[in-house]
Amino acid sequence: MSKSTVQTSFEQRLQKEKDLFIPFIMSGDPSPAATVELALTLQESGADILELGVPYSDPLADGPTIQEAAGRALQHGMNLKESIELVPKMRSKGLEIPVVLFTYYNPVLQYGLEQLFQDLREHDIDALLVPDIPLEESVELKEYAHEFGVELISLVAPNSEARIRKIAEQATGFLYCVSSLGVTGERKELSQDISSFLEKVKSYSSVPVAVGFGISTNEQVHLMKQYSDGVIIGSKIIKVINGYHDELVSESARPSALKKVKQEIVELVQ
Amino acid sequence: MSKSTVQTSFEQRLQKEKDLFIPFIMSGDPSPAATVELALTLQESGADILELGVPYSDPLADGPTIQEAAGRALQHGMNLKESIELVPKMRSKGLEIPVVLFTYYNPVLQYGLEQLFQDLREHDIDALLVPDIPLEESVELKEYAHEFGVELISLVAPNSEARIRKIAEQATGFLYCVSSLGVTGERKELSQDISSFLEKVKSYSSVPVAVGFGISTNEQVHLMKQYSDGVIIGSKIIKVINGYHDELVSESARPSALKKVKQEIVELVQ
Amino acid sequence: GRFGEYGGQFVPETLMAPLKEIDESLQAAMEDPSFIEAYHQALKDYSGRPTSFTYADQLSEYLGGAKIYLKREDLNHTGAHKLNNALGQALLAKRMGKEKIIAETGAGQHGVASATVAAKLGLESKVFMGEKDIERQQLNVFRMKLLGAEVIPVSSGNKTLKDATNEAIRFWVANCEDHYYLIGSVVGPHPYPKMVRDFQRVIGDETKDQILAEQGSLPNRIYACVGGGSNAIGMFYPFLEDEVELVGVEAAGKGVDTPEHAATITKGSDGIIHGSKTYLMQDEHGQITEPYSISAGLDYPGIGPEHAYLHASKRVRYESVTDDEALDALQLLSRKEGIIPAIESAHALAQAFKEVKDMDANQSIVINVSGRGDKDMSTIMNVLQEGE
Amino acid sequence: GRFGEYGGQFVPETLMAPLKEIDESLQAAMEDPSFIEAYHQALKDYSGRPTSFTYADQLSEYLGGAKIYLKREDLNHTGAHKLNNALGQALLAKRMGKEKIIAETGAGQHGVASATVAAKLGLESKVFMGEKDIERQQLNVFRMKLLGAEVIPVSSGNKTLKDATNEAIRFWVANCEDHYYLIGSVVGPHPYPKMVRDFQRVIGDETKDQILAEQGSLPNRIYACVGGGSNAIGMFYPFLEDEVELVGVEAAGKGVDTPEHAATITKGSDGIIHGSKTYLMQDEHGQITEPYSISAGLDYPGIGPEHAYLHASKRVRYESVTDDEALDALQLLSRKEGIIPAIESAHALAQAFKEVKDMDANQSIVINVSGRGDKDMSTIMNVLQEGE
Repeated sequence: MSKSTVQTSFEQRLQKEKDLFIPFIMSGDPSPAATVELALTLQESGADILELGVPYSDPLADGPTIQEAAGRALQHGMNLKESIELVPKMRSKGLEIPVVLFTYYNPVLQYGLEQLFQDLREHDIDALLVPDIPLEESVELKEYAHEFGVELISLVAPNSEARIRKIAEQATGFLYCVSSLGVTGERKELSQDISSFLEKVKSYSSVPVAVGFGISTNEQVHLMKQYSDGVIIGSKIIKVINGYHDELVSESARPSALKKVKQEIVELVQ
Repeated sequence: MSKSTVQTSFEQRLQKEKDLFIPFIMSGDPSPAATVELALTLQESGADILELGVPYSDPLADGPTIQEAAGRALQHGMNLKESIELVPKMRSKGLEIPVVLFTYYNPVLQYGLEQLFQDLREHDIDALLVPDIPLEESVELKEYAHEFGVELISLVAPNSEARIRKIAEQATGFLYCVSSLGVTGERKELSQDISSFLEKVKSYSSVPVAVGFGISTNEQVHLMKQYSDGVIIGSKIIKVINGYHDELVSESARPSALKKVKQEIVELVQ
Repeated sequence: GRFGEYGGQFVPETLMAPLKEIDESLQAAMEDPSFIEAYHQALKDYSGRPTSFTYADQLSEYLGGAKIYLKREDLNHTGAHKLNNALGQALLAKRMGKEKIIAETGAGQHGVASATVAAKLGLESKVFMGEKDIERQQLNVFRMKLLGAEVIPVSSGNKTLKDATNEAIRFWVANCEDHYYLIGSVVGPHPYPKMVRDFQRVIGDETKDQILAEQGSLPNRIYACVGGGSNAIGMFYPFLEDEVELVGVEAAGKGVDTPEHAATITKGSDGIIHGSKTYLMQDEHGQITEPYSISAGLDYPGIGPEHAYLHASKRVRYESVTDDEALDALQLLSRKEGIIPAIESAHALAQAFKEVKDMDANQSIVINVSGRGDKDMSTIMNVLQEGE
Repeated sequence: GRFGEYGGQFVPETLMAPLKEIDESLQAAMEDPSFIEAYHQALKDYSGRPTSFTYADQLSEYLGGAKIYLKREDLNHTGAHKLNNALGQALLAKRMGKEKIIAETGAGQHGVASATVAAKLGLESKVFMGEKDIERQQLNVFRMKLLGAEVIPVSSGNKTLKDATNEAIRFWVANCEDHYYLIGSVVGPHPYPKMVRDFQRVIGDETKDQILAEQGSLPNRIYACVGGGSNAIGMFYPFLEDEVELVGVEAAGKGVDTPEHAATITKGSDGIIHGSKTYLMQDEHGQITEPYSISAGLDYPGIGPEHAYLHASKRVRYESVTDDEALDALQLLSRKEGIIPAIESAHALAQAFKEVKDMDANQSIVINVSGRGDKDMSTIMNVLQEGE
């Protein structure tokens, strides 16, 4: 693990290393302006890290909820560049938690790797998560990440087996543990064997270990927090937001909708 | 040629051996009663031999006009047995010319060969023509024909070539010369080479040589009579008859329709 | 030109000359090694022969009883055994100097095969097809036109195969000087039944080699469907002298006790059809009746005269199978072996499936899969979805 | 797992384990003579290989120029080269102890091939298919169901092939423990592009033997169409080290200067699709765009990574052909050779026909007829009749 001796912005901004709540929202869903406000609402709701999704035409790792959110965002013309440009707006309104940009690799390639990391840095984005880049394909990204002081978030899955140690040992920022095989989305039951998997991951990792994929109830949140350092919640939050779609789009109705979003999220994670 | 020394009824009834007019009608078209009257009308119009067709479901050698006549007759329930039974009715009304029954071979097989020839004899039918029995398949028919004193009429075609002599030499009754390749039906032009073909046929035949297939105008009739001993007219006559279909079916309108038929036919052959 | 009392040349006088010409040309061709070589070369390089011989392991296990082998005529170019014959006859036509061929077709399979070989050999082709069949088989009509054939609608009679055949013969009578009539099955006047058999026996010849290579012995039984009967005779002929039970399977349509079937041998009687003495379906007056089968290729009121002979001489056993039984067999083969057979071939399969269970595991049978089922998908889809 | 800079494994972490399992099993299988034998035995006894090698004499004469040979993948069981790969992978799945396979399909050809091999090997199969394609290809959907496959409608994205592939991958991510994902072309993450190529190289291997037997020398050029590119790579691979010009032909749809085409190499750029780095059609933001071609089999926004490499290294020349040119070529082959090719294959034919006239009579070319055109009849009928 070749960690920089200088603290990254991610580490600086992360207020704690336990009991983390990491929500996922999709840039531009339901509108760019709403996304900025939603980021602040999530911070107010107790979010420790914000995972900001970039919509993609072919989101291989995502279930229907996030696919549909991406579809809506794409229809509004959202893209990687505009997604990045949302973050300074969030910061100027008071967002202090670390922001992880979540994007598939193809838009990154088109954007240009160096340009991307430079822009991440310049736009106060602290980390990058590319769901279709496994460890073996991440060399180039890692080099840029190191150069620009951006954390590259890794994923580890129950079937990563021999690779769990390798992935966990080189993880930076936090380590994203996939709770079960499959794509993102709500699940009624979470895998039984998750505790031993998480034990193993934690034993190798020097950064917080958060669990994602399928967490959608307060009960699941509490269960997962027992075994890990935090929870990542995506599809459930997208659903909550989509419940107030029209109000969030409307500038006048937005404040009251944000309140209701906050209330639902607090109930989910408290 | 193994001709019986006793004269057959065909020979007895045939009044001349030159300048023959041999019309074809379909039994049961437009009705059995009309067929009987049409036979007499044709005799009055100068017919020397009557060719009486039996309708068949699959008339391979016939063109559309005779196919359709067969179709109409079949719809009225006409069949080989009933066709045979028409002839005594014709005779009782004064028909004196030889009658040739024209039928495909399959109905004959179902009827039974011996039964058929016995019935032909008993019903004053003088000859049989089976268009799908070439010389090579006619052995059995010939034996019965000889036994029952019924003439078996043979066909010969321009492409019979080496077989022309064989067919012509064994012909009985009259020899049916196909004017051109093809099925029955009117033709605008008759084959150019027909005169040399007919010359050849006549040189081998000891019975009258008549020409059929495609004769439909007075001009053609006269042309063919120059080269042969007579003409067989089928499709054209069927058409004339069909022109008065409804009147011929009606008992009251029939006499005047028969007069018109007679007039047209006389104009055709005189 | 006879098979016992069956066969012959019951045709208008005008056809005797062209039939003689074909007979003589055929004999010369069959004795000419260069013709035989060209025929076999075309089968190999163009039609994909030898066709596969597939051990149906899943099906054999599922049904229990004898081992089931499938002769895969479905893998021929254009999807059925039809091409074996069409290629042979078209090569003969070309050798005879004829530049135009005519053919009849029912569902369009032989029409497609004829149009195909005509294209490949640079011949003109006319295909006679009943108006009712043209309506029902628009895709095959289009396929023939794409191959350059002229499709001639036939409006006489019932406007189906029998009438198309009549009309093709009529056209040929008038145009036999420059046209060759390419008959699609072992029917018609001599020498057609013999010729088509000789061009189809490659099926049985290959099968014999293949099963001997596979198990070192001949099969106990062989099954093939019979409409006109060309795939069956092609399969059976090389085994006639062997101790192999041969089973021909006709279409029982909605049942042989209903008026709607095509079980010529089971329910027909002696007669003449399309120039040949054989079994056929007819009424008491000798009028040929219209057959019925879900399978357009078995929907023929006659049967090849050699089959009539093989039935009369008891060398081949003839059975019949209903539409429903054939559909079941089609589905079973699809599901167990990944082969969707033609609905024609499914008749042979159905009879074999009925009988194989009573056989021993050390016995074996061969079923001729005469064609592929792609052409039947619409029909089957409609029937199965109606039944749902 | 790379072809130059192309290929790789750009997949969610969860798929790394099953990909590794496949890679290891594949290596072991390919070194096991009994596996190789079973694969080749199945190709021969079940799929009808070797497929024919046809000298297109009529066409060669008509066009003038080089001799034209056709590799007849249309004669494979189920009508295209697809089965070579499906059989190989299904045998591998069975060897790995997987009893369930999943597959994606566009027009249904690979779906039918997968359902077919699943039936033959006694495996369960699920085929993912876009709802729009299900609507357009009802007969193939029915065919798959008849073969026992479960067809799973995909309603995400544009509801076509790309989305079906995404959905199949998603399902596999969640069910990789007992499911084998049978990819239909030389696309996807390592080891798929290599594996599919190795199961398709039988096309080129046979072609090499056949042309050497025919003329004693290699051809001057070989043409194959390219969608994902499996038939092309299967044909080209054994010739890569030879002095033979190789030409891959993409679908130019309504023209490469319109938005409606599928000419990935001609108009695309580097990127990631379905787990692999390759050329693809995308907008300036890296969103994958929907391709268009009259041919459902070429209508794919990516291309196999090995083709990207062969293009970059200039070993293979890539050209593109419009819908109209392909339709003309389809008609010409039908009329001159009696072979109705798949509209996919017609793209390769069209490019060859353009170029062959400028070649010498002592030169020769081979065109891969990757599939038969039966499946395209409705499409072609509609297009040609509209044009009338």
